[in-house]
Amino acid sequence: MIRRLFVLVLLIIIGYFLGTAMASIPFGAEKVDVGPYRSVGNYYVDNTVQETGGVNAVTSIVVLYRGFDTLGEVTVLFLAATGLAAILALTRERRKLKKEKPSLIMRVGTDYLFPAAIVLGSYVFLHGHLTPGGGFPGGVIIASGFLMLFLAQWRYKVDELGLKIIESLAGMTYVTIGLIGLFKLGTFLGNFLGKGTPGALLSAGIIPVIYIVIGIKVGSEMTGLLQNLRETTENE
Amino acid sequence: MMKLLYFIGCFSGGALLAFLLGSFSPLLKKFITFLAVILGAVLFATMGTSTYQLSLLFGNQVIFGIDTLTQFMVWMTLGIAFIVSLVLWSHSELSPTFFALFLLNVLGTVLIFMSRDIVSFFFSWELMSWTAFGMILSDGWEKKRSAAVKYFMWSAAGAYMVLIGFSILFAATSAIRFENIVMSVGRVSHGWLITAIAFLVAGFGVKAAMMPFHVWAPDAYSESPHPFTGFFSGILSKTGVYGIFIAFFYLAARLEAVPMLRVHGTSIFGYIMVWIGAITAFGASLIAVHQEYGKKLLAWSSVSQLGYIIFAFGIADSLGMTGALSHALAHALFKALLFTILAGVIMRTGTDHMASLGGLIKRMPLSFIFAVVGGLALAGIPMTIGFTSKWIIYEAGINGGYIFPTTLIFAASTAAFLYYYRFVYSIFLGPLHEEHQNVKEVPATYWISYILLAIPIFYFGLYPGKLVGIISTILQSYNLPALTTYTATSVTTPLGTFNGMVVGLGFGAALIVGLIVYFIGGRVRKAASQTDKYLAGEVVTNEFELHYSVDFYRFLERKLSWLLKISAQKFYEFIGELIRFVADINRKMFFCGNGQAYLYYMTIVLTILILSIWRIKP
Amino acid sequence: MAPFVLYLSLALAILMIVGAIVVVVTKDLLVAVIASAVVDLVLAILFYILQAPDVAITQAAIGAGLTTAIFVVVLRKTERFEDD
Amino acid sequence: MVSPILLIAIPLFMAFSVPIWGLISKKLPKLVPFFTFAITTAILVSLLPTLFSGQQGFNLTSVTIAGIKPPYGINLTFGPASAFFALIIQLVALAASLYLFEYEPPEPAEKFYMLFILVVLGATGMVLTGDIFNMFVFLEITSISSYALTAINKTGHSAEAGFKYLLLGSLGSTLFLLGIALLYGSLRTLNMAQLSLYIHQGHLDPKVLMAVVVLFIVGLGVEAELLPLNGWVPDAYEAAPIPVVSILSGVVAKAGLYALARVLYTIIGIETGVLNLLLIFGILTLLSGELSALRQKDIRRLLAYSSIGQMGLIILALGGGNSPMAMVGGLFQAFNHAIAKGLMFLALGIMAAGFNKWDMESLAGVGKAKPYTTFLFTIGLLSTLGLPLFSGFWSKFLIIFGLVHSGQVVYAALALIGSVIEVVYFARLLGYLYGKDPSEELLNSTLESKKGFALLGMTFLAAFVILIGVYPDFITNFILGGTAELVYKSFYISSILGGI
Amino acid sequence: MSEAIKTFFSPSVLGPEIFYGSSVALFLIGLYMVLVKKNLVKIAIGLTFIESGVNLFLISIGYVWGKTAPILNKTLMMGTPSKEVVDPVPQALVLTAIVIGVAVTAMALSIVIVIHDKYGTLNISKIKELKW
Repeated sequence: MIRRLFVLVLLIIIGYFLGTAMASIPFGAEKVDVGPYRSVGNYYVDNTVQETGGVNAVTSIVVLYRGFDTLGEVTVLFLAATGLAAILALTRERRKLKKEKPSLIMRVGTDYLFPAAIVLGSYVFLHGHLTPGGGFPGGVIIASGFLMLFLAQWRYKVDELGLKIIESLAGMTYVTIGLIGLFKLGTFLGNFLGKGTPGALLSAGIIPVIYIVIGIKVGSEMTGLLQNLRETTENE
Repeated sequence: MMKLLYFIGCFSGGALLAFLLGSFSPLLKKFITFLAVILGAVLFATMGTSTYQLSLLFGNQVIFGIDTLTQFMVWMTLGIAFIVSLVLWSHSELSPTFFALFLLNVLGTVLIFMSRDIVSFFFSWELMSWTAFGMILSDGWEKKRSAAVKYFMWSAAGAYMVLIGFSILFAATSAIRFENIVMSVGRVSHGWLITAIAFLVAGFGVKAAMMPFHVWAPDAYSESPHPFTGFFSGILSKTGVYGIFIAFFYLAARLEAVPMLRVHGTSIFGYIMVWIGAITAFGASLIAVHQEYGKKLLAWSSVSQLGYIIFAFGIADSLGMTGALSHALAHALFKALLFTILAGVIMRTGTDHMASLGGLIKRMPLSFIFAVVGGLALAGIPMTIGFTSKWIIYEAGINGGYIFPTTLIFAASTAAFLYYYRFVYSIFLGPLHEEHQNVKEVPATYWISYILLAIPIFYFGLYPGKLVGIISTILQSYNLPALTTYTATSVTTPLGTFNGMVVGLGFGAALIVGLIVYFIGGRVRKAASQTDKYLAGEVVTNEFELHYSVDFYRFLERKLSWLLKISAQKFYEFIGELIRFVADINRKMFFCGNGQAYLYYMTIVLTILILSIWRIKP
Repeated sequence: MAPFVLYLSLALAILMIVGAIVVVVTKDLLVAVIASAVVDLVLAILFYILQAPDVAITQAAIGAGLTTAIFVVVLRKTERFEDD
Repeated sequence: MVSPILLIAIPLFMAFSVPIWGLISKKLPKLVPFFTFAITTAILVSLLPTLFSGQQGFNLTSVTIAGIKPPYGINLTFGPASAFFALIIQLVALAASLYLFEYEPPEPAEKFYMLFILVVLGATGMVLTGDIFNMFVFLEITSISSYALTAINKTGHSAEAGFKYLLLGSLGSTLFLLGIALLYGSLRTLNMAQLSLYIHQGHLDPKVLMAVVVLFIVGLGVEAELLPLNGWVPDAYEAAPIPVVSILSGVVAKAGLYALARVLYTIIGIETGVLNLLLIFGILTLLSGELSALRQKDIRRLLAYSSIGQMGLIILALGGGNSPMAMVGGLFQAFNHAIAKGLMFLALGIMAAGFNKWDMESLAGVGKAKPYTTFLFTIGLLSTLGLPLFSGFWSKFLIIFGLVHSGQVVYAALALIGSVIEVVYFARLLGYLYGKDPSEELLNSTLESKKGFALLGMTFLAAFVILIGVYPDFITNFILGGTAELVYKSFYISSILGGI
Repeated sequence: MSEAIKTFFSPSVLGPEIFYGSSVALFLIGLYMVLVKKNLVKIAIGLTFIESGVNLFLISIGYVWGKTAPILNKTLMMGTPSKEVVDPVPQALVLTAIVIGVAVTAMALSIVIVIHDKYGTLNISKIKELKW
């Protein structure tokens, strides 16, 4: 009890501290430029169409202005999948598949929902530069389709080697796109494709390409991750 | 510049070669070591007095220089190193690492004497320290662990005190060269200057085995590889002496800029050193008297003799300085001789436990004779260098009016007689042990080295003026008071004149008369066998430990037991226990193993930081 | 932001906090996971209210969906109830 | 087209490509880390000359990504400090990757190699990036791969250690993110040069500034092994595979250290009094680490605690930044510590190879059973102790001199007390390694001659230790440049943003 | 009193209260769970809460009253879009942060599985074989 009280005291201090620090940033205020340089947000919004051809400012930022972060982000997700597979690798062998039939609803529903999930996911990452969404949610939606498959059919197993290779190739493609930018334009991840008409599907240069790559990569990674997790669970 | 590099290269290259090639052939490692020392000496002889600069750190010039003091110290070092390398010819069992480290150690020691700035000095100092540790380590370690760890810990502590002292001087003067520090030392605030010098003297005092920093010395000396011990105790301790000289008399100019309480014509600082020196000399020789092992005995004797030097440094007038420096040489010579003799005895008999030895005069007469020579020098008998230096030190004490410390020093000399007598008697005299019946005399390398060491011992004993002349040149070059009235055989001090030749020859004559009497009278005496003793009517057998050298001075021990109970060792053990306690608490608290506790610590630290910065907030 | 939306978001925020407290209080880890999914979903709606549709979609898909799935799978593997 | 970006792009490409190599041959993935790091080291070395042109004697290049100039785009800064830390990371990684040649990693091996490349990549990214959020992303790459690598042995211990690391690390990086959010909210920028400029010009509310300082120190302190945040260190070092441990101490900790230094020196600025915090953290970390090592029996844990102590010394030196000397010493020490500890851990791995006992008693006498490895270990040990002829001497010397020079005599003295403790336990360790006769089990363990490549890598590190120990000017120019880059903010700002 | 309530419910006060307040609250609840709960799964949930709190805060600082999402339609493209839409940068950052968060969670949970396998418990205070 004393411990909890102590924790509460600590939390109150930290909370008060964070509150005061946050309060100095006015909520909902106009984002004016602070110093001699333009605020990055304003700069991006004003220049995204001219510079990148993407109309979704967030996507332009994610893929181009801060594309390096996204490369890192992809790497983090890749790491999560790899690390999880590495950590759970040995424990998997001792487990046996459990033979239990999922409900009929599940199985039938999945038959219809799985293609829908794949299509939806692809749509989300293909239109990332136009509408909200993008490679990450798209990839996860595809993975969720596989999750449904896993739930509906206990025996279902995605070919692991295939997943691995897709994942690798997608990652390598991403880096290669960056390197092509480096060799063509002199900057890594440079937008070496045409900008196209803002708002069209085939526009915004490498953004859709990268989002496709990310979508495929995230989809395969998350599928692999879920599969790895699933296989460790089936002994109970 | 090039000569210095050759000199350094000679030793470090030799070390590398000895290390790499030594495992192929034992002859090679000995030969390389021997050659490197000789080559180094030749190179040093050609270097003369000059200054060398090396660009090492940030393109800054690191200065090495040679002046008269350097020459004095370096020749002493190289001389003893030569003796050791000579003796090492009979020691193939030592590992190549030992030979390599020995060369590096000699290099470090020489560079200490040559360095003229903080960086090179500290570099050489640490080099000398750790290579000595490495040598103890290279030679089988099972039972020497505590001694070696103790040595390493103390020498690190000493080196770090030196480092702090130097860095304060650097921070205060922004200079790393000694000459620049000396120039601007007047501008340093007195508090900082005293702090710096106190750190320096304490740090060097560790190496010079000054009480209360002496606890490592007896163990380390006695556990170091036997041929090396002479160098260890004779020369490495002198680096501490040299450091005190540099710090106190050169860098701080005897703290004369600082108005301090003056006692007996010296500063309070010097006065403290006088007392420390006297207590070290007396206390250590009392302990030496009770040692059972030869190396331990000589080790404590080293501590005691170094006390003389500190004592004389504290007096800091012309007599004191001369006495200190001449005793530095004297101690190096006779301690190297005694340790080498002991190394020979250990090589032949395998032990330095004095109760297991005895009667070796019959098997190793040469060793005995030189042990007597070394002992004469140790006890300060005329005709030897020990007399010269000790005499000057006594005179310094008397002349300065330090009644009590000088009394202690006199008493220490008496004790030196006692332990020296025990040393020679238990090892060489008395009945011969049966297992030592077939012991041979030491090999040629040994007795050659004995002779080489004995020559200067007698030379400077008979011609004290020569020694005083060298030292007074050194002292004058450092603008320190020096004895200027001397001829080759005599030295005139404020208290009078003594003529080394006359006193020495007179004593020599008396000695010869004594010997004649001994041989005439001794013929009647019949030697008893080892077990020719009776205990309550029972015949004593070999298994029975009733040797005359067991508890040789038990009566003394009984009388002085109250004094011997005062032990710095116990205090340090208490400190060590305390640190271990704190360490365990720290370990069990911060690394308790519970992940959540770590998160707690994180949150607490966050809170503490928050609370502490709220104060700063405007 | 219209006042209505503001009040709605207040309600949502309260719902979110309540959900979080449920997570703290409950001993049934499955309930906790579901409640945390609710929190994540509400968070996605708040993101949407704050004019961040991209983030809202991602939060819904990843935060509420994927994370919850992983949690549920882990619960099946380990144990469902918290022992004190 | 040699650009610093390749230091990140190539390892990333190689990490993704490991499974493809695995398809060709099962043996091939083993070589991938080495070739990756060989290439990146070559690139780094070929880039070094560009650092030392220009009027100040050193030079900072800003590399834009996607062609958008800073402050609007993410940029990499390739200055002396970044390059220096990148060099440390690459050297340790290269040696560790050579160790992998004869090392059987925990299954699945491919994943191990990927993670291994990625942790180095993340650390390199952290030291090269010029954008604070990008630093967060790379911090996460580094730390997540470290968690995975710590737990990869799949034993209970490794999982436990990994979880502790993960708890501290993820909470820490979230706090770091919160700090970034506060900075962004106030200044509307993420570029470090611009942040630095704005803070310097006083655009930031002091309240927020202080909050950011607190959050950054606590957030980055986890990787930099600051005192109460370093509970994971001994556990992770004990439970992780040996090459990973050398990476943890030589790469991850150094990247955390760099991040801390960069953030506090360049962004926050030392005029705000953060140096006092660093001094206090540094001395507490140092003393706690050294004290904990004092009675340690397990050599890995002993080295871990010693590592903590060394990191404390470096932090302490960074706290003495009023005097450039201490700062130089600190960076120098970072280099020496990375190299020496990397060397020691790798050597320890060979000493216990095929034997797998790590306490002093079991490894006693290894100096006779595996002389060359133990010799290399001793070199690292002596360098850590700061003894001459080894590189550690110069850095320790500079740190103490610098600390006293900047007026912190008490801290210097306390640091030296810590060093004396260090001497005690290392001397004891040496006593065990050389003093006793090796046990049967030790003599029958894997021979060191079967570890030729690993020994090659370690010899390479040891050569650095001795080379710099004998002739420190080999590297001091570099360190001076690095110190200048960290301390002189205006130089950093103007190099990235152009004239102010 | 009613005045106080009115101020409380006025948009300019309520906005930060809701969004900053709930982000701090999420952060603190998460921290509380991490510090007090013994169960590893609960601790992992706590970590996600902390992250969600920070994410919410990040999005909140990008919000501007009355502006729209940063997706530019034809009309917006013409003028100065920065006057019309909210700050997109925090959104991009949060996208990254969410993905990183799920990665950390996945990693944590995989370790939890191994721990449960080896130690048979999820109680963090029982998992301390490595210590001192």
